[in-house]
Amino acid sequence: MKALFRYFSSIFSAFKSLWTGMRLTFYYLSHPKTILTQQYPENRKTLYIPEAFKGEVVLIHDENNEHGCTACRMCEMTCPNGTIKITSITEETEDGKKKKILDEWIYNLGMCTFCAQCIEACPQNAIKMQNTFEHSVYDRKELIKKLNHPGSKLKSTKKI
Amino acid sequence: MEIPKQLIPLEDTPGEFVINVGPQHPSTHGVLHLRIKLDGEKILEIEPHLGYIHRGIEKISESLGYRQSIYLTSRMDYLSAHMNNQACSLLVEKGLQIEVPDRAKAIRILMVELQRLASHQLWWGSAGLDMGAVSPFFFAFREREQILEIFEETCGTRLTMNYITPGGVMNDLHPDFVKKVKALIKQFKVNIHEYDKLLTGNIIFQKRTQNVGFLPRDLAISLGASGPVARASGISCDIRKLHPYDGYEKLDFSEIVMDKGDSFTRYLVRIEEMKQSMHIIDQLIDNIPEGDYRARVKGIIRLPEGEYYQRVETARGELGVFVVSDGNKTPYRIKYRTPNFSNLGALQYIAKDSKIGDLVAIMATLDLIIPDIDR
Amino acid sequence: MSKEELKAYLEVNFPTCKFEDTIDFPVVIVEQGQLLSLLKSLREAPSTDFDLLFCQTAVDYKTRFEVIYHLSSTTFRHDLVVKVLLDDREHPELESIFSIWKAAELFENEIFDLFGIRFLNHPNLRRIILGDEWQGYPLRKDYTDANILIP
Amino acid sequence: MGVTEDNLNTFPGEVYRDDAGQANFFVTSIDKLANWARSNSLWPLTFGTSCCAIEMMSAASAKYDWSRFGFEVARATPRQADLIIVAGTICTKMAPVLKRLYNQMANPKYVIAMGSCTISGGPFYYYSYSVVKGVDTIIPVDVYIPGCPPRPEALLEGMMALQAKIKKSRAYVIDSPKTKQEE
Amino acid sequence: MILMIGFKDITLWIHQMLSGYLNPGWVVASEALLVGLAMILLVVIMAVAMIYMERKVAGFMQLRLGPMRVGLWGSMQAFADVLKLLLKECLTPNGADKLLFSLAPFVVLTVSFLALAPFSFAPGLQLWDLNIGVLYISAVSSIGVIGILMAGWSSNNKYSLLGGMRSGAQIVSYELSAGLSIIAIVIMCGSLSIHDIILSQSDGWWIFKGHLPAMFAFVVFVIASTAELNRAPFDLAEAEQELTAGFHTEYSGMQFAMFFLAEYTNMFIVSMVGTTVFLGGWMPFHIVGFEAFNHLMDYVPSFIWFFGKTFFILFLIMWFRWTFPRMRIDQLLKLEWKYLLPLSIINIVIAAFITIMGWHF
Repeated sequence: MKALFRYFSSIFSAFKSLWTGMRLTFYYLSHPKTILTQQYPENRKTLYIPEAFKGEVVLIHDENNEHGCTACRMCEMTCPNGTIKITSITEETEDGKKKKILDEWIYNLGMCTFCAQCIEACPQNAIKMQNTFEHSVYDRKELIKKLNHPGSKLKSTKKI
Repeated sequence: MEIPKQLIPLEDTPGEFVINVGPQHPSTHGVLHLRIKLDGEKILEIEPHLGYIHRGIEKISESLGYRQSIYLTSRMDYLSAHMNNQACSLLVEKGLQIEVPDRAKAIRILMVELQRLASHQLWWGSAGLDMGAVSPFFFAFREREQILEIFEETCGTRLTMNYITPGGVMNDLHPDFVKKVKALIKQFKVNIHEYDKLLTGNIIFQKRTQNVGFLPRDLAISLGASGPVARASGISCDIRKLHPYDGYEKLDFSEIVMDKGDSFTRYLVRIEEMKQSMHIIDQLIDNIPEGDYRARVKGIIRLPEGEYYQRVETARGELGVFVVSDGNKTPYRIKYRTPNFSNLGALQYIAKDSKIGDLVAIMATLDLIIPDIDR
Repeated sequence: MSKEELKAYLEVNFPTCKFEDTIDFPVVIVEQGQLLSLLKSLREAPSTDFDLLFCQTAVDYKTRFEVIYHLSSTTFRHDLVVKVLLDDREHPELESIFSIWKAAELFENEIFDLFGIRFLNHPNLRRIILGDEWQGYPLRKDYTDANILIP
Repeated sequence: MGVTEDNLNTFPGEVYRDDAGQANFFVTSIDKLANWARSNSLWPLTFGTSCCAIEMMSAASAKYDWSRFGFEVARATPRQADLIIVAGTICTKMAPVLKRLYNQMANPKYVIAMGSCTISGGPFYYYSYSVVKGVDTIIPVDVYIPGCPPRPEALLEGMMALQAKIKKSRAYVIDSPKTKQEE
Repeated sequence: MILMIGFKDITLWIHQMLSGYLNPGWVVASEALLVGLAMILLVVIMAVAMIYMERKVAGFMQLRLGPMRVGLWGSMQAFADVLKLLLKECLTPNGADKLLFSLAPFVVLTVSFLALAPFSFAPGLQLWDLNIGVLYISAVSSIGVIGILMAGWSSNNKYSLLGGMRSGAQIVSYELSAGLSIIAIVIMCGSLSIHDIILSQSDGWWIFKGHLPAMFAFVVFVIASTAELNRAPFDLAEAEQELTAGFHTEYSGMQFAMFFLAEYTNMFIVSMVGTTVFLGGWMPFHIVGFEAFNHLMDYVPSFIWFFGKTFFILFLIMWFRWTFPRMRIDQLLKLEWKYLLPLSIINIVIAAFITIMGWHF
């Protein structure tokens, strides 16, 4: 008789355990408030991307189109996977000293892994991480960007 | 591109039937390739083939500086990114005898325990998914997304954080870090009972995992298994207890050791570990010491000559970083002793003459991360 | 057993091996011939009982290879590092310790694949990671490959 | 590439040429209907090698929920999938497997390269001996999504860019039955 | 009452209109054609509705929204899927057995269409009133297994072979308890024909009238029919995690769409059988004592009753899928042979005893 009793009690406990699982999913079905989907394209305006999110490296330009990069190439050396290429031209300033001026700040977004070691290594704090994330492209060449705006020149350091 | 030899099926000896649980398979969570010899549904022999995600991180680290190769480690076991970075940072700090400020230590433990919670939640979701229940996957991601948002605000990225560096942490905590963590813990304490209702209590799940895939204690030791897999077979090998680091000795938390050793016990050990992690976070979240979050470290790190070994308890077991340094700025040789590599060895012994359904159940509770195996 | 007791025990049983000390573990350097007997006794002796091989790796010192075994004991909680030096660079050979610890199977497969050190009477020695068509052994210092780009 | 409707027009125009190589003259209404159907029911293949696969999973999870676009039917076999999201590093040993999967997929098939490892080899471009430097050396890629790993919203934005690309392209009309060279 | 327009006089009107123009042979042919088109239209509409319902129910159960962007609230999603599958390339693997490979989806689909014949959706709306209705349905729906085995064997893929074998074992064994649970009600009702079963429930549905054995038979029926459909928690044939996609691994495009459509049609058939046999077909819900309440119920047109109950059983089957993990093959067969079969046999004995003693209402 005990086997028969165990047979039916196992069936009963099986049903009870299945029912608790079903009750849980039915609770979530019947309470639409618990849905936590953020509809990405529609909520584009109210989307909260934290300020610290590392989306893209950007050369900071102030209002009169000046940046702080002195082409010292510290960031290029600390970058673990060589995504930054800096070319500079040497120029004669008025008192005869040779001075390096930034020509092109090439940044390959397709190779960058957003580890932010370049920002830590930059002595002039000329670059920062922006939290934009929409970079998908159809062509790989569009990912290689020139960060210094055309016609921008070095910030005159006397002010600081 | 010719097809690698392993993919061309061997001529099947009569009665035996070799299938490739191939590189692209939903239940291998990555690119593990198992060649399984079957007799009907029963598994006779399993032969793992690795290398489909072997990126040669150890060879790359030999030509990168210490600070640069640390961030590569979070690409190995991406579900314990903080612990990987912590292992290398501790090793560099032991080499250069740097004293880490208390605030940095507390932040590190908080981040590591949050990462362990997030990793166990994703494991629980994908274990349910492997057994065929689709809904647990979405319940698991509910809390995991909140943890990722907390990481995002402080460390800047969601998954492969480059946050713990030699000397402390990259930047200070976000102002409402404490508020969000408290809200998360309060909510997850309630929701963890849902985990029990959905899977632990479910009779089908219990039948699928109980008495399946026994890992006896001495086999687990001889295989070098570590983490929840070993603790489910009765070995107490929690590095946070054996060789405490970063202030773990001051915290009181219990090490979960059960000794039945089947898939269901491995499942229960991880559920209990989630509760322990929450217990640790509760103790620390209210009294994070003040002070600066990072000690001064030179730009170029040069470890004095010699061999260093640093062990850390990741979500999957004991990660050991073994560095041979000859004094200049790049390490001479780095060896990452990863937990999944040894836990994979256990798969061949556990899953012998079980069914294909059991193989999926065993792999779900072994919780293997394949880039951690191939490095 | 603490480091000193371990050193004393080993000096008594195995006089021919040298000792070193790193920050973490006591190190024992042993010849190739004596390796298997030393490890077997460390495993079986009740006073040492090293039942956990948690890491086995190799290092290429350009002139010689060095295979390093990290042992630990789950009962006494003490650790030990055993090193073997292999001078022959063309066909480095070593006995497999799969008979003592089952973990060695995957470790030795990986070392064979990345360093080229053959292990005798290994149950299933194969190039587990790189596959059989791969020429050369990547983790050797003298490994050159067109695929590797230097910035 | 922002998401608003207008700046999607920067897309360079027709993409697919049909089998015989001629470009059809204009997008007929049948093409519009076919492209509407194809772009709104892209079934991804469950193919994830490393960290980007975890971000793909969280894109499928409840918070970002790509089932709103109809992507959630993730087929495990290449036969029934029409989109392969290459998420994670592709090594030289994995390359022939990926090529074989791509060949086994039924036309019209699309590829999204997700993450720096697939676009250019990312952190493993230099010094690594076994990583394929960019997936487009193996299979033709439609949309590149940089990031390591890219956010779930970036993945959704990339998929919407793919949808826009499909809507603008010619319907892929199979007029001459191709010989099925099947691995 | 205008609501209760009998479908009988519509069909009669069509019959007279047709026989006005054509001679009798042509009339039967054109009526058959008309009926075939009506059935296909019904199945396609129901399949699209079920696909949408499944994805929305799955979404809401899993804290997410389900399809939203295609049409209003994602309503056009199923059309997009079906249209895309139509336009995809149909591949046949190299080593496949060409004939069987292309025949399998048609076998599976035609079988599920065959089983649609004897159902009565409303008082006059019945295609073909067989006197062995219920027996015909379970006989025809068991031929579907041959199509699945053909698909599994012919696609030259180890996974699909395993999937085919598993689903063969599963469907054959669950036919038993599904049939036995229907027999329990047929004993009480006395006739096999669908029309008589529904008429016998005019004073109360069998699930209430047959009290204990009928309720148990209903539970066994729902479990067995979920297993027959290869749906979770019994979806071992197409277990995604174990056998990638089971027997239809190698099918793509329209051939896969046929398997997809056949699965949903079978789901629809199984829930219609459940509705007709247990929940009283198109009979409104009557409580013996309350005449006013019964009168109120009659206002709801009968086919609304029928489709409402069918969608309730569909919801039950979907609810199982999104809650339970999958069973292993030996547990699945153990459940059938050791639990469901003995209990349904005992249930039949009790049902027979009750009908002899006349205790059912």
